[in-house]
Amino acid sequence: MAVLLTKHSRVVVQGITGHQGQFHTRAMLDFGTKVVAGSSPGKGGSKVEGVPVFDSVQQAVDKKRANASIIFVPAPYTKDAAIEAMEAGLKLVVIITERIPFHDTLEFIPYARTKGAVVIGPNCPGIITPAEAKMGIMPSHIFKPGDCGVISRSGTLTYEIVNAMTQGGFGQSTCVGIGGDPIIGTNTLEALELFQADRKTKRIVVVGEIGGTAEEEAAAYIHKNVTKPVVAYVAGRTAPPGKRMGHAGAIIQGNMGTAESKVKAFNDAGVPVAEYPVDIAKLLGQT
Amino acid sequence: MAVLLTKHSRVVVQGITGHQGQFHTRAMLDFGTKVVAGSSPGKGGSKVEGVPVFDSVQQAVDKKRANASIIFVPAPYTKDAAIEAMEAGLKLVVIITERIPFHDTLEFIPYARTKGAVVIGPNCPGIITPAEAKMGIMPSHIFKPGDCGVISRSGTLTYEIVNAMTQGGFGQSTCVGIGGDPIIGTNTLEALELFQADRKTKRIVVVGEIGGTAEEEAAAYIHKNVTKPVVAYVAGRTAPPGKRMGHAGAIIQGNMGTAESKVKAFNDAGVPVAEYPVDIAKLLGQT
Amino acid sequence: MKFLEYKAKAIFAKYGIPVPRGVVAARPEEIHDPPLPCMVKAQVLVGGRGKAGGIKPAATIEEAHAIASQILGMDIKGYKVKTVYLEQRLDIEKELYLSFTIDRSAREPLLIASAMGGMEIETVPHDQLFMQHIPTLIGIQPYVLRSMTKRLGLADHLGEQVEDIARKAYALFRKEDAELVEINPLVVTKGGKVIAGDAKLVVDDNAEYRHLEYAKLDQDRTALEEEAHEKGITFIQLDGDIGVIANGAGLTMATLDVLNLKGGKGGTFLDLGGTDDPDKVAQAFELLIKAKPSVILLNIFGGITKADTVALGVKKALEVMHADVPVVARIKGVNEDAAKQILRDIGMHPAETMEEAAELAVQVKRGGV
Amino acid sequence: MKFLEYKAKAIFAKYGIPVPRGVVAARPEEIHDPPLPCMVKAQVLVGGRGKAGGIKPAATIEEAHAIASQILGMDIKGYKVKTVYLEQRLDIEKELYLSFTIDRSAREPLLIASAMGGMEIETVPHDQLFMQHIPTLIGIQPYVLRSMTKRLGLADHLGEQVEDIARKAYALFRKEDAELVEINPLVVTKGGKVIAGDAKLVVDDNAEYRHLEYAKLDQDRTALEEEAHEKGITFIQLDGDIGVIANGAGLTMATLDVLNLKGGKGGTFLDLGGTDDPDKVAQAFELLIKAKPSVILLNIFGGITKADTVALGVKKALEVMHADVPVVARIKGVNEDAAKQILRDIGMHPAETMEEAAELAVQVKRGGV
Repeated sequence: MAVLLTKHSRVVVQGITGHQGQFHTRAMLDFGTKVVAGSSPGKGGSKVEGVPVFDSVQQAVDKKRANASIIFVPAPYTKDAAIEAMEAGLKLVVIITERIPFHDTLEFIPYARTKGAVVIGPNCPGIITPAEAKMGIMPSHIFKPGDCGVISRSGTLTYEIVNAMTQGGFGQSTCVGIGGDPIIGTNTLEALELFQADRKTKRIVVVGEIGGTAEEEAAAYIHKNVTKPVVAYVAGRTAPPGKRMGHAGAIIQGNMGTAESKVKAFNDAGVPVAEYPVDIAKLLGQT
Repeated sequence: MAVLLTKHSRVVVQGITGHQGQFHTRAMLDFGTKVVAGSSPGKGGSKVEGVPVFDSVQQAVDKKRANASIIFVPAPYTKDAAIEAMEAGLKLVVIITERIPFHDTLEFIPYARTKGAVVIGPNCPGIITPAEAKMGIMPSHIFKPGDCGVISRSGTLTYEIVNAMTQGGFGQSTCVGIGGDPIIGTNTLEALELFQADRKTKRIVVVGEIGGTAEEEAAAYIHKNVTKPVVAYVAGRTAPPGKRMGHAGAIIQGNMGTAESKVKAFNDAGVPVAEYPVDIAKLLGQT
Repeated sequence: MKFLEYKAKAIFAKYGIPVPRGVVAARPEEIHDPPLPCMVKAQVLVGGRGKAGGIKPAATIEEAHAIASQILGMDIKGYKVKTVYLEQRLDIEKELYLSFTIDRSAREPLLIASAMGGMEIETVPHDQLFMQHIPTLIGIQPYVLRSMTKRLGLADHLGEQVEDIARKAYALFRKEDAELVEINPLVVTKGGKVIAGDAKLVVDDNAEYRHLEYAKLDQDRTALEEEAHEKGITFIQLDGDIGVIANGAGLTMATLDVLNLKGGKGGTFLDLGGTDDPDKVAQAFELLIKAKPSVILLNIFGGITKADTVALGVKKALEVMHADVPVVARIKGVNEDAAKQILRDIGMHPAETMEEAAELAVQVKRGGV
Repeated sequence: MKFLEYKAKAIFAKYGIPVPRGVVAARPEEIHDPPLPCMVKAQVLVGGRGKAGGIKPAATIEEAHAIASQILGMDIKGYKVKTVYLEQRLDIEKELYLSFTIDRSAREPLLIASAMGGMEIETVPHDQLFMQHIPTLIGIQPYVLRSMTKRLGLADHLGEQVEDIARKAYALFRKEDAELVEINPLVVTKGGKVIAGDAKLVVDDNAEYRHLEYAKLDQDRTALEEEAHEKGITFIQLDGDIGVIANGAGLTMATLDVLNLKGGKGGTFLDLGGTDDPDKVAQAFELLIKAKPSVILLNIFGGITKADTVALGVKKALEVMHADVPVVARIKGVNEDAAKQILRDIGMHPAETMEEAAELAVQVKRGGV
């Protein structure tokens, strides 16, 4: 078992004919992912990296029993693509695309709930279950199977940390890049729930960053509900204060959102926080 | 047990200060229903039939732990009232109001699903669980506790049939008046699911009428999934053909929707159909 | 609320859906500057105008006058043609079909489109129809429109126009509280333009309060039905001779059914609803009497309705109308004994059950009582 | 995209939200017909104008000219006042607060209202705030607005106006892709009218393509940041002296953090994103060099990014700019050995890890290398 994605997942790539879509289809196939179809309006009937392309996601479902989608289409078309995937009955939708207007996200994420679909992202590196499958854009070679669940809001920083983990002997059950946008489909807390429930995961790594209150909420959740050891890293201790949504934003966020607040929340929940990214491996050694 | 409504249900009456709201609050209280609150914007702080009135449903939930709502507000305000009830977390919303524009219903019914709320109606007589509680406008005295579940699209015709049942010795577990509108929150099939799962219900009565394909779908469902005896009545065998939604409607409905189609569907599913309404009691005697 | 073609097209145009130019006329002499060559089209709330001779071409203004004179006043399936619409003639390359309506079972709007337009769409094979539900919470998405034009086999420049029309028709469907928006044919001209050849629009009666500008539309009703509508009474004229009045649509239908089983035939479908206001009852009875039934069959099952005030309303109506039509009445409800007495006092026939009442009505009609 | 008050108010007015009359001027001599008496208001993208002397009353046209002369050119928290807005003075009875923004945790828009407007709303006690999430799938419902005006303790004639303004502000929030719509104060005049005294509007940068008319707005950026924005590069100037460039926002932040732990201080936050196009890398480096750092710290972890082409970009930029700023580079990615060689060839300092790179950068800055 793993979280969300296994070797049995049947993936359709939306936007497979684009440069990114094609490149990562190859990489996902090489990793062993069952990429069963691509979709690209008007390009139905062609093949990309040996994968049959359909005009619609529904066809990919009907003909190839796709049950998960990864989206590479440009931002202006992502809402449409995400809803198409949900309406076709897919229960896992990974959105790599960045710079999506958040008023679009504010529509398709609540809508996903009505359809019982899990959205990962947008603006995320995807999910990877080492030795099983990858739906994402992360460099495959730094991952190794293991019992650590990884949850991260960032992309390259995750690679940095995972690389250190792998070198330190801490393989990963699944690594979920939840995405760096203000509005995301699956947040830190929800990803924690999944890993807490996953039998293969014995330890959990949370990579957070400043802005929002996701880490504070996650810490409170860990304190109450997570029995597995958790270690964390928080980026942005010396970053300039992020833009604040005026006075209204100050009300929502209160004193939270800063690196200090997040580190304190983790510490209060008994979660050690690494000073350097590479220290995550050390902290795992102490769990 | 019973379906949807028991003596433990805590009911808020939306539109309690109106003529209908007040009248039926009295009748529901007399029947033993736990009417714990009313809501009527601007009338908070008053009492109706001894029931405290609040300005909002949320207050009725916060102060009186209401968990079900019955709505008597006029049609132009019903969508607002229904959404207010759902947002306040109520999981059962009974809508008596008739003549609601169906484009409103087309919004709040899908929305109810996103909130996990069951909507009964609109344009319905409500639900009654004899000897326990009533959320509705039906005459209390014709009901009697028993093991027959009743599902009906009409109001007074249901009373006619229930009256005959009671006189014939066939009491009711719960009677659900699902409503006569084209778009309703809980349809015949969904009500059947509930009764099939209810231990107290041993037999099921379905009162249908012409128009739509609810009875045909219900019959197919019964054939496959319902193990309890079902008897039916279909009104409208000699009624003028209902208005048909142009050619588009003809496509949706195909050959279904007529009384003949419905009676045949029931018979094919092994469900005896009464010729006269009062014959329901006779048919129950043969189950 | 049903719309005549030219009124529907005016609304289509408001939403940006291309429609042919046209002028409307109630008399030939009102026709001044029709687009020529044109089609002269009878404006009636019923389909099959073309077959009935209600649509004809005209090339000159004289011809337009002559044909309008022929069509105006025609009887099409029982509808008198009161207006004609003279519309720019289209150079037709291809006829498509497009509609939005609701699917009761799915509880969602349904988009139907076909490349086989211009004919009765229900006769088109199902595999030639594109059907797609539209979730109201999220609206119509581009991928749906793309799938549609793909299925219709349209070239890009046509597909874009059809997608745009569908998007606008859906906006109209939602904002105008429509039960039906139907474009058949949706014409592709030889010049490569897509334009609504016909327009059907039905708006939900219950939403009338949001569209008061539509309330005065001519509807598909008899004079008595129109009177009933104005009074807020559900009333439909049928072809039998026994006037049936009951409370609740289901019970009214059941009463008609029972009457039929007993050998009678209903002449009206009158649903009194939940009222026991004697004035409203009287109003309903007045309508019923105007429909000239040979017998009236009243069936009230009103657990809450006051039977005696219903009876008083019946009495009042008969007095006001000086009517001597026999009435068979079955009233259950609060104070039903008092009600029976009132009815007996004015010479009516009370019954205990609807079966008995229906039987009695048939007997009375046959002169057996 | 942030809006100056007067531009925000023009958009408010488009949505039917009442705003005072006003005229805008970049020079005193442009002021012709201001509404009198008026308030002369500095137009800057920063709060606290009033306290800083950026808002003053004027009763006559002469006074308006004089005050505008004072305010124009003022420095308010580092922002030069380039325009003033001369606005009808309101007869204030009461000041309310109203805003829509997003709540990231709830993933829904949040309506905040208070009867205690006119002050910094975050200093208002929480029990004086009305806060309500708005589900985007169904929109803002009347009951929410009723609860709001009830909590604000408004009489009916005021409540109706505030509800109407809130409904329109929500429509604006959604349709204009706003991150923030804030009215503080929302003024109740002595005459019983409700009107937006101030207007804050921030529109999502990612939605710029849907609002191209806003793309040319003056933003809260330094000249270099503006140049970066135009080139699509995420670049923020900081107050340290080591120019930090990395790929990915999280990694860039982490690099700044590690640098700090090693005793250095970042002077730029430059996120290269996923690119390995040498021209784009060169562009980013040019910006960085213009920021005049004493050392550049480059940190790339690119599993897929080609390290050698990144290195080529760095080389090119240094050549084009004739820059001799020392560069400490850590590049992981495809062809990383080739990359290291390119960097060494031009005299740079390659490092293996980000910790090592940060340490090296600090040493280089201190002249230790």
